[in-house]
Parts: sequence; structure tokens; C-alpha cells
Amino acid sequence: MSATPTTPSQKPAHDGSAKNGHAPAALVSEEVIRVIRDDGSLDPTWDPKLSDERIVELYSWMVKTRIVDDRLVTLQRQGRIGFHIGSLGEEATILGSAAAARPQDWIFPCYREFGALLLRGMPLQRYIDNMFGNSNDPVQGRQMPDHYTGKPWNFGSVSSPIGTQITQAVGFGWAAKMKKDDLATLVYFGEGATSSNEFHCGANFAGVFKTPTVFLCRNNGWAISVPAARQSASKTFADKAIAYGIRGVRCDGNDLLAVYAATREAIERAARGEGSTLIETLTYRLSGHSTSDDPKAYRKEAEVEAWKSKDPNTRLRGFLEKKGLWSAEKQTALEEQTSNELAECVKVAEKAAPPTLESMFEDVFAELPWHLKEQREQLLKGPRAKGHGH
Amino acid sequence: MSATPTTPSQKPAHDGSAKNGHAPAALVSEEVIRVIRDDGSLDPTWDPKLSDERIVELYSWMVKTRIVDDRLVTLQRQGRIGFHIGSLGEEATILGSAAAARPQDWIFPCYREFGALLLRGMPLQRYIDNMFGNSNDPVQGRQMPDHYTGKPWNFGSVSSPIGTQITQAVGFGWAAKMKKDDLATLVYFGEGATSSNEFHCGANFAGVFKTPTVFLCRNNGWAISVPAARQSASKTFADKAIAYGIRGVRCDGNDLLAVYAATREAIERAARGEGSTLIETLTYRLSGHSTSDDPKAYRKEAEVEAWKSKDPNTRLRGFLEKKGLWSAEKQTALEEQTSNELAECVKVAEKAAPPTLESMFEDVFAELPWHLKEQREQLLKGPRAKGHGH
Amino acid sequence: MPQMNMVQAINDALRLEMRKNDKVVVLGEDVGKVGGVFRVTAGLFDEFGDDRVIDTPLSEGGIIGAAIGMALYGLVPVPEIQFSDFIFPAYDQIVSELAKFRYRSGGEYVSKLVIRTPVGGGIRGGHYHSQSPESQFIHVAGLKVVCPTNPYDAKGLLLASIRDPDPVLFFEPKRIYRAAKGEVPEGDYTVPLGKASVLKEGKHVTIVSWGAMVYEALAAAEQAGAQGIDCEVIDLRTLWPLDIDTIIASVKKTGRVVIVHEAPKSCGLGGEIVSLINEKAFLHLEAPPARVTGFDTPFPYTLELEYLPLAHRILPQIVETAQY
Amino acid sequence: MPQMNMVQAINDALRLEMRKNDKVVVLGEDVGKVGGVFRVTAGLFDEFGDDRVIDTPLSEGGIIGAAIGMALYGLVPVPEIQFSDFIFPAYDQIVSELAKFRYRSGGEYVSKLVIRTPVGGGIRGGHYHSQSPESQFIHVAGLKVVCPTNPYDAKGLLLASIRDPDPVLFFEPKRIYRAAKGEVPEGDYTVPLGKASVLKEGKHVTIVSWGAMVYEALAAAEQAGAQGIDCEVIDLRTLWPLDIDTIIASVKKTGRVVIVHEAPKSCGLGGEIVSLINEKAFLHLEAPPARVTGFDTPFPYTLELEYLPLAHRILPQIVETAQY
Ligand SMILES: Cc1ncc(C[n+]2csc(CCOP(=O)(O)OP(=O)(O)O)c2C)c(N)n1
Ligand SMILES: Cc1ncc(C[n+]2csc(CCOP(=O)(O)OP(=O)(O)O)c2C)c(N)n1
Ligand SMILES: [Mg+2]
Ligand SMILES: [Mg+2]
Repeated sequence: MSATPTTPSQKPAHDGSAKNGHAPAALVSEEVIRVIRDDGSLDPTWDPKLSDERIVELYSWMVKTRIVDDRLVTLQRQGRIGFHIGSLGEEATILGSAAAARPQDWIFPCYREFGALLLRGMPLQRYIDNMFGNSNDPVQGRQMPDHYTGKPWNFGSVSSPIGTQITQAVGFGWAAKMKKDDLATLVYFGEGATSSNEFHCGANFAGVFKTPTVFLCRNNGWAISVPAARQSASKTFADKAIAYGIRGVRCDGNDLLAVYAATREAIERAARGEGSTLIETLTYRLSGHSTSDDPKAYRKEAEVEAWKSKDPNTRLRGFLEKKGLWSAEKQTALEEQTSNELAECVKVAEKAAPPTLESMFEDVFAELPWHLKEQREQLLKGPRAKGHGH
Repeated sequence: MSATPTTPSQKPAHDGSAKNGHAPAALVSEEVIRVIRDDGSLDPTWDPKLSDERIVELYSWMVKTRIVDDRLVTLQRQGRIGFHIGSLGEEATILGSAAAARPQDWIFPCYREFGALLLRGMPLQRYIDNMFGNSNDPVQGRQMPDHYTGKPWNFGSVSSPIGTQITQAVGFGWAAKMKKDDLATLVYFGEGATSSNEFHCGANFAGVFKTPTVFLCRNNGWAISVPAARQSASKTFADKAIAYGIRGVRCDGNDLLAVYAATREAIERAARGEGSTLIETLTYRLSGHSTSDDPKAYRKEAEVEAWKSKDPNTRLRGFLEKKGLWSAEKQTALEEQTSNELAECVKVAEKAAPPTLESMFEDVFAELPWHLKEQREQLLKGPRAKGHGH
Repeated sequence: MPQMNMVQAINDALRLEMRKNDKVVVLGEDVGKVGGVFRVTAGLFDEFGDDRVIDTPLSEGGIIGAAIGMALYGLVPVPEIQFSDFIFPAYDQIVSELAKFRYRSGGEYVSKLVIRTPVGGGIRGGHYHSQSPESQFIHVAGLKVVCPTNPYDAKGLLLASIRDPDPVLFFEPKRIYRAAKGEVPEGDYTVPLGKASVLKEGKHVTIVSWGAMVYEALAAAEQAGAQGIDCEVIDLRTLWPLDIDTIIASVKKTGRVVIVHEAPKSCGLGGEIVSLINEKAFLHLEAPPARVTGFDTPFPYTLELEYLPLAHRILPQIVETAQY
Repeated sequence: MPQMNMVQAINDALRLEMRKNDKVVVLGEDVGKVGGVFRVTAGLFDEFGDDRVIDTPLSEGGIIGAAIGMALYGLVPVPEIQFSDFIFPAYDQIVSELAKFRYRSGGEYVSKLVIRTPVGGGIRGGHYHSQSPESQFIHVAGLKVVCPTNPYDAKGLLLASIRDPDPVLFFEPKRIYRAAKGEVPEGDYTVPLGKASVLKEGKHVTIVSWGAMVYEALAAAEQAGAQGIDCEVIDLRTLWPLDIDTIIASVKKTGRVVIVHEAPKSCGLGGEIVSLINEKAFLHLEAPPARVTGFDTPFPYTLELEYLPLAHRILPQIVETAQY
């Protein structure tokens, strides 16, 4: 960069001159963080040094998540629930990152993160009630399945429009920072969502206002049928951090410890006032986009097979078994226990009544205005629809 | 980057793997392109080698633009026009870039680019009619002043919402590419507009579809009262190119030849099918944001003074005078001629009738639907409003 | 004549026009290889290639903004928005730019395109896969809005929309994508924009509806008929500009009208129709024009069949209006 | 009592509430150092600092999205959108998120904020600095919409809006920002949401209006009075939920109503009011409820005074309605 007195790069301080300041250490490194080596040892550079118990616990959640996922797909195929959108193959990304957030840190979900919410303590029954949209569903069956909410566990509210949670997570963390509360936000989204308006707005505000936000981009290769390469011509998704002056990090999204380490570091930086980090986890959506999707129409079986060989659950199980921390017996016991618990929840959920008709009019506003009172009366006094559980 | 067989960076080809490919040459260099040296010589690295005549011609347009600008501000102060948004201090950026576009290349304006449109051949009268919103205004006084249009000169339509022209310019060039037409688009916007949804959408599509688009970001230091540093935490605005896999370039925006050279190169690359370039020109908005704005409320006079010393017109004039290509006499002659022409145009425009009442209902649709016919009849048969020129 | 459902008829129209006019391009999320999440664009990618059937990044603003630019260039883009609930990231481009291009440029520029998007409820989509946002576009001057009810109209209206000189929003009622079937001529024909169709003549009560609810209106009309109330059922087909003549002629005959739509009641198109009837046929009214609509709440999931203005909710209103 | 204009009254309300409640924060483009392009937030930056009066990047989506997040955290953001014409980049966050938060989370989350934004024509702003998009928000369930007409109401309604449990869109009629003056009490008071005010009683024709057009309605009413037509003039103040009782009581008295608004006619709030009057007072109607509104075109620059529903256009309609 030339530096004669009149070059713009030396221009006197209009505030824009910050744009010409000295480059800090590169915002995005080329490294892909990995911890669990193929030989079963851990790379000490990034090893988060979790206790054996903690790793086993997190592995158990990965297994549970997968069992629940699998069962929900079946229920959908049987027509007993309307829809499911799961996390098959992305368990290490979801559980590893959620585990790295401190209890006070808020999680803003995309829609594949029910595992994170279970990890945080939401009773399985509550989740299953949501899947059935019954009167026990805290959301009163108002939204589709998998549009859960979890305020008691510092967890946001799922909505379908892609990306909206990103800007909200930034604002939430920003507010905490204003109030000097020790809190970061962890927001999930897919690589497809990086194309949304919201990613741009959110990341830009995060950079300008140095908010304590961890952007967790699950690069699972696909946005429904659109491959990641069609989503952006950037070299990596983490590189997008440069546009916002925040840090960018990539990690092996199928390596629980790598995801944990990357997220933990980002959370700690955020908490120290060092601003936001965009984490790209390299993972793969092993299932269809949702129960409505058949991926055979647009991707090769070979690609899926190759990724199956990197299944995060299998990898972590191998690691644990090598260390003598896990066994086939433990696996069977866990699977059985989860299946039983799940069967019980489904039974309860299926028996529960649908939400009341009145519930349809509540919570639009804090109090029912006259027009909704009128509409409610009209509905109540009129005949019932056929075709659902009234 | 580690490269053991199972790292994600070596993952088999789901299309997302392009994201892990080999880095091309850096998309954005640290250089700030500059051509005119302080000693009056030209830096050969980037010298676009324009003929003396061409430089004089472009300088003349810079002067004309400034005179028009100045006069419009006066007309606004006198209450004879409603509004003006000018280009004081940004003439080198605007004229240099517009001149570098080939005649067939389309220009998509922001709102400070009337100089580019005059350069392309729009009669001054047409512009002044637009400023008065009279019946000769091709836009029929439907939009505010400075919301011109210029299809005969391959020039877009100004609208107020920030950024919308960016995505449109990308789509336009993309269409040309589909049709294998030799055409690029040059789209203008301020550094503030990089925060808009549209910049993100447009640049992302440009990267993915390798459209022939030149993104001309006038970094004039301010977005109304918001300084550039508040707009984004990125190191530079050109750096944002990285997020979209397009090239980024910075240049001295007050150096006509530097802007010309940077734009020309970008246009040629686009035309060769090498995709888009984001050019950040480092310049300064010497005036208020528009005639509605008083910048004293938010920025220091010292900053403005410092930039005045880098006035692009003064700089180029000094260069030309040193080379014996310009003189005080020539300057006076040009100023007089422009002022006279302008005075004539204003006289004509002020005498012209306002648009007809009927014109208010035309062009909403290609043909007038029944409801607009009815509304037109209602208006015509009713009494006239007071307070404007009917 | 071949039997088709709505999906097939729309697909047929697209294919026909793309063969005929190489300026027509389709773009959107998942419209290419996989042929759209509802498979409406199935097979087009194979026939016309990646340059005319384009899978885009996840960016409605990009899809519509770029399509506007293409249209300015002279192409005729037919972008798809995957669900009309997801049109809002592009709302600015649609209402501030697309709707105003011809006007603001004094006719110099026309941004001619057709936005196709599935609309309405009935597939258990909850808040975000069920909405009917037509009035949010009609209120903005400069857009035509179309909503077909059967395969014949779907093909004919889509062809007319693509050839119309103005930008068109083409809402496809997803509830009847496959359920509505019928004979569809092979080859070229159009159904004119701006013309409603009277599906059933009657003398006691006029029912005005559009999209999937037309079938509910017909069912309710039939049930009303059994009670001696003879309904006239109007399918608007083009929502804007309205076919006011057909509506007013019918109301002048019946003096009574019930408007049925899925969108929330307040500031919906129903209210506009009531007002126009007041302006143009006030002295013919024997009863207050009534509306049976979605409620003024977000669209619910479990209770969607209670939310929608189905026949069981339309019938009592027909009776009330008839007996007023 | 001090005399204030609208700008001062709104500024006073913001200052008062920010002193009282440290959860209230103001954010937007140019709201900080320079105090807003209309100077409505003048002085707040100096008093409350950069952390509570925040100049943001040029991104309405960011402003509203971040404000929603702040509100979820428990702050009470009062974001400003510089012109309501520029609210559309944030439309998705407003209609898909803000409006639905309480509902979709079963009441677990409330995103309570007040969006302030200048609205309407009369400052020679052309297409993009003049629009009145209220019906595009009313149609979407979950938002309250307010539009004050004078400084007293502006302060009282803004304080009520900030303290109301629901999200509020607070439209400020920019044409009368400085022109409307009046006495404004110092200190705290509220004007309740959901209550219209009857500015003039009358027995022949009801005029319903809001914002800057209320003054035109009053002027027209006075001229009509000179012709022996006694008008009742209602200033809605809260546009949604409507004060239906006040409207219906008046219409039952007069049997005749003229609704005046700046927004385009079709699918505007006027149509909704006509429909509700039909539902609730049909048998009292002596004439068809009429609308005098902006035309169904983009908002024009030079001819803006012909476009707006000013007194000279309202009066003939009053006469026609009275003589019907
Ligand atoms: C604004 C918007 N547009 C389109 C959709 C439809 N849609 C739902 S998920 C999805 C793909 C998301 O891909 P990605 O962000 O990569 O997340 P992933 O599903 O892979 O986890 C699309 C297009 C939507 N929900 N919202
Ligand atoms: C969507 C939108 N938001 C806000 C505005 C109001 N506005 C007009 S110009 C401007 C600042 C633009 O700054 P920049 O992009 O840097 O361009 P410059 O004026 O400096 O050339 C703003 C906020 C607008 N026109 N559109
Ligand atoms: Mg994905
Ligand atoms: Mg600027």
C-alpha cells in the first residue's frame, strides 16, 4: 500500500478512515479444526479436554437424538404426525456446539436442533407434544411440528422463514452486552441461510456493534436440492466473516470435540467482549431435507455413502470403545431405554386432546380485542369442521 | 490445512466440496490504485493511457457537472425546485467510471450520477425538465427531482430505496450473458448501501452465476450522518468481495485516471467472462447529503477542509495545466458556456406546463383498467387543488 | 383431451411457452434438477437446461431483483417463490420496484415478469406454509394478481399472464394442486385476465370466491340449494384488476352477496369487494354483503380446518344472508 | 402548558420514557448525533449516550431484526424507520416474526417494541417519501397501529404505545410534523390505544379519518356546514384495533359516512371500515359509505396536491353523500 501524504489510505480522520487502518491478525485462517484423529488419539492443539464422563454423556445424547429422529420419521410415514425435519448426520455439530455454550448463553435455533434443546433439559414429552400439536404442546398446535420453543432453557422459538433468527440473536446478545450481562448467543443456521437477507443484516450488526454472537453455520452440503457450491462462490462459508469484520472458523462438523472446541473458544471470546465468530462446521445431511423430501431425485448415492463412512456417531463410538468407555451392551441399553421412554411419550401425546377452539384466538394480542372476540364467538356457535380430532 | 484422507476438506464430491477447493489468486489486494502522482507524473502501472483530448474532455465534464450541481442547489434554496442531491467532490469517481464503460455497457445509477448520464449524451434540457418535474420531463413529474431515467443512453432508472438497483443490474447483465451479448453492467451505490439486503443478494448472485457486473461503491465517507466506520466493521468495503467470490479493488476515487483504469479493467474482465468486480473508490461527499441536509450537525469542518485539499477537479486541473493542456481562460470559457446553456434550460423548464392530470393515471398498467378510468374521471370532473401550477 | 391436475397443467403451460419463446426463463429455489418442491417445474430442467431453468441461492430478494433486471433486458422471467409465505424478503423489490417501473420511468422501462407461487392452506403447513397474501400486493398499484381454480384455467391464465404486458403475481392454490383435475386442451390457448367466471347461476345469493375456496363455495351452494336457496357462484380467477361488471351484474340480480376467502378478514380483498358493491349497487342490496374468511390470527396448524372458511362455515352465512 | 409541535411532543415523550425506564432504547438510521432527519430524536443522544440512542448501518432489516432480539431480551426498543416507504426491507421481520412471536410461542415470548416512522405525503416526496402503508400491516394479525393527529395525542399515544404489551407501529404524519401545534402537558400522561376521538359532533354525515387528512376533513366539514350539512368528524388515532363502537354509534346517528385516507383506495383501511359498517349498521345506512382516498397509482411528485384527498375533494363527496 503506497503511503504518500495524499493517498486516500492516509486520509485525515473522517470516521471512514477506520476502513484504512492496520489489518489485524487474519480474521479467517485456512485451518479446519479437527480433534479426533483417525488412529483414535486426540490432536492436542484443539483438544477441549472434556472428562470421559462428559464425552460419554454427549455421545449418549447424540444417540438419543438419532433414535428420536428415526422414530419421528416412522411416525410421519405412518401418518401419525404431519412432518419431521431431523438432524441425521449432524449430531456432532448440534450437540458439540450446544454443549459448549454455557448455561446462561442463549440458543437461537434454526429447525434441526431439537437435540440441543433436549440436552438443555427440555422433557422429551414436551417435544413429542409439539410434534403432535396437541393441547399439551406449549405452542398449542399453532405451528408445524418441529417448531418448538424453550424459554425455560434459554432457547428461542423456531420459525420457518430462513434466517430471521440470526438478526434476532444478534439483537438479543447486543442487549445483554448493553446491560453488561455475562451472556453470549449461539445461533444456528444452514449454509443456505448465508444467502438470506438476515445473515447479512445480522452479521453486519454483529461486526459493527461487537455483539457476543456465535454464528453456527451447519454446512451440510445441501439446501433442499441446492448444493453448497450453488449457494455462494466464496471459497468457504467461514470466509464470509471477512465482510463483517468478525472472526471466521472452520471445523470438522462430524467431530464432536472439534465442534465443541471451536464453539467454546468463540463463546469465551464473545464473553470477553472480543465480538462475534462465524463457525462453519463441515458436515452432511444424511437424510432428505425433511419427511417431505426425496433426495434421490438430486444427489448421488455414492456421495451419501461416502459421508456415511464419516458418520459422527460411529466415529465417536469408535473412539469411546477404543478407550474402553463404551460397549455394545451400553449401546443396546441406551437404545432400549430411549425407545421405551419415547414410546411412552408418544402414547401420552396421541391421547391428548387437540388444542381448544378458543386457543386459536389467544396470544394474537395480550388481550383479546373486540374483533377477535366476535370471530371466536362466530366459530364457537357455528358447526365443527370434519377431519380432525374434535 | 491438514489433509488426512477423512478430513472434510478432502470430502468426496458433494457439490459443496467446491468450497474446499484450492484458493485462487487473492480476490482482493491491499493496493489502492492511484495514477496521478503529486508531482504531476503518471504512475505507469495503472496509467490507462488516455489521449490528452480525452482527459480534457472528461475534465470538462467534471467541471460542467459541478456547475450544474451548484446551480441546482441555488435553485433549491430559491424554492424554484424541490430538491437536489449532488456529486460535489465525487466527480472523478463518477465521470472516470462512466467513461470507462463501453457504449454498450449499461449503467445502473444510484442517485448522484447525473454527470454520467450527461456524459453519455442526455441533453441537459431533459435533466433540467426532470428537476422541475414538468410535462416535458420524460417521467412526467411523477418522481422527485434527480430521479431520472435514460434508456436511450443505456442507463437505468433512479429510485429512492437504497440498493435495489444492485440486484437488478446483476440480473440485467446475467440476461445479456445468457444471450451471449457483449455487454457488462456498471452499478453505482454508496458505501452505506453495502449494508442493504440488495447488496448481499446482488453480489451473491453475481458470484454464483459469474455475471458481468461492475459494482462501483462510492465510499464517500458518509451515509447521511452515519460515518463509514459505523456502516461495517470490515477492513475495507472492497474486502466484502471475498464473501461472494468476486474480485475486489480499491482506488483513489479523486483520481480520474485511477477510477478509469480500475473500472476499465473490471469491464474488460466482465466482458471476457471472468465475472464481477467490486470497486471501492475512496472519495468524499463535500456537500451535505442533499439539499435537505446540514452536515455541520454531525461532522467536523477540519475533515471537510482536508478533503477539499484533495478536490478531484482541482487535482486534475493542476495536472492538465502543468501539461499545458488547460488554462484559466479555458476554464472561464467553459464555465460561461455551461452557465449560459443552463440558464436557457432553466428558462425553458420553468415555462413548461406541469404534467397533465391524465398523466397521473397512465403507465400504472399498460392499459388503463376500469378502476383507474373511474378515478381519473372523478379527478377531472372535480375541483382543482390550490398551491401548484394549474 | 388429456386429463390433468393443476400441477400438470401449469407445467404444460410453462413448457409450451418456453418452447415458443426463448426469452422465457424459470428461476427459483429447487426449481431445476428436482423440479420444484411441488414438482411444478418437473422436466423443464432436462428439456431447457441450466440456463433457462435455474436453481438459485436461497434468496427471494435475489430471485426477484435479478428477475426484474432480466426483464429490463427483455427476457420474460417466470420466477417461483417456493411458498407465498416466503415472498416477503422480496417484498421491497416487488412493491417498490416491480410495481412502479413503468410508472416511474414514464413508460421507458417495463419490468415484465410473472411470479408463480403456491398459496393458501390445507396442507397442514401452519403459519408459514399456508398464507394468502393477495391483498398485500393488490393495495400496491401496478401489479396484476391471478389465482386459478382448475387445470383448464391454470394453463390458460398462466399463458395469458406470461403474455400480458404487466407484471403478474400468479398464486397457485396448493391445496388443490393435485386434487383439482380436469380436461386440458393440448397446445395453445389463453384465458383472459380480468374476467371472472360464473360457475353456477342462481338468483338468491351471490357467492364470490377464488382459489381453493371456490370448491367450498360450490359445496355450500349445493347444500343451500337443498334448502331452497339458489346461489350464484363466481370464481374471480383474476383478483386484480377485478371483474367488477360480473360481480355487480350478479349482485343487482340477487341483492345478496357472500364473499369467501382464506386470507384474514381485516383489510383483505373481501372488504374491497364489499365496498365496491356499496358504491355501485347500494340500492340493490337486500342484505349486508357478508364475508366468510380466515380469522384475524396467524394460520394455525392443528386447527387449520377450523380456521379455513370451508363449506360448513359458508353455509350458515348463506342462510343468514338469504333470510336477512 | 407549553406549546409544542408534533416533533417536539414526540421528542418529549421519548425523553420522558427513557428517563423513567432504562430499558427503552432508540435505534435507527441517523437517529443519534444528528437527531433524525426530521429531528424527532434531537438531543436524546446527548442525554442518553450512544448505547441507548444508536445510529445503525443502513439496514432496516437489521434495525427491526435486532430490535426484536433486544425486545426478547427484555428491553423496549423504539426503532425508527426513516420513512415508512423504507420499511419494506424489514417487512419479513415485521409480518413473519414480530407480529407472530407471542402466538407462535404460546405466549412464552413477547417481542414488545414500537416502530416509529414518518408517514404520508405533503412534503413533495414523490413515490418513495410519501406512502401510507398502514393496511399492509393491519391485514397481518398481531400488530397494533397508531397514527396521531396533534401534539397532545402524539405524546400520549406514544407513551401508551411504549407501555402497551403488544408491538405497535407508530405512524407519524410528516406533513403536520411542524404545522400541527398545541398545548402539551409537561410530564406523564397517556392517551389510550383503541379509542377514537370525535373532533366535531354533527348529525348529517360522519367523516372518519386519521393523520394529516383529519385537518382536511375538518376543513371540508366546515365548508359543508356553510351549506347546511352538519358533519361529525372522527379522528381514529388508533388504526388497529379499530374503535368500532365510536364509528358505529356515529353512523347509527347520521346514516351517512365518508372515509378519508391518503393510502391508495383498493384494499386500504377505508374498505375495511365500509365493510364493518355494513356488518353492524346496515339498516341504518341512508347512503352508501363512501371513500375519498389517494388514487390507485404510485404517489406522484408534481401533482401531489391533486393526488391527496384534500378538502376540495372531500367536500363534493360529503355533499353527494348527504344528498343521496
Ligand atoms: C425465506 C425462506 N425461503 C425458503 C424457504 C424454504 N426452505 C426451507 S429450508 C430450505 C433450505 C435451507 O437450507 P440450509 O440453510 O442449508 O439449511 P439445512 O436445511 O441444510 O439445514 C428452504 C429453501 C424458507 N423456509 N424460508
Ligand atoms: C431502504 C432505504 N433506507 C433509507 C433510505 C434513506 N437514505 C437515503 S440516502 C441514505 C444514505 C445513503 O448513503 P450511501 O449509500 O453511502 O450513499 P451516499 O448518499 O453517501 O452517496 C439514506 C439512509 C433510503 N433511501 N432507502
Ligand atoms: Mg444446508
Ligand atoms: Mg456514502
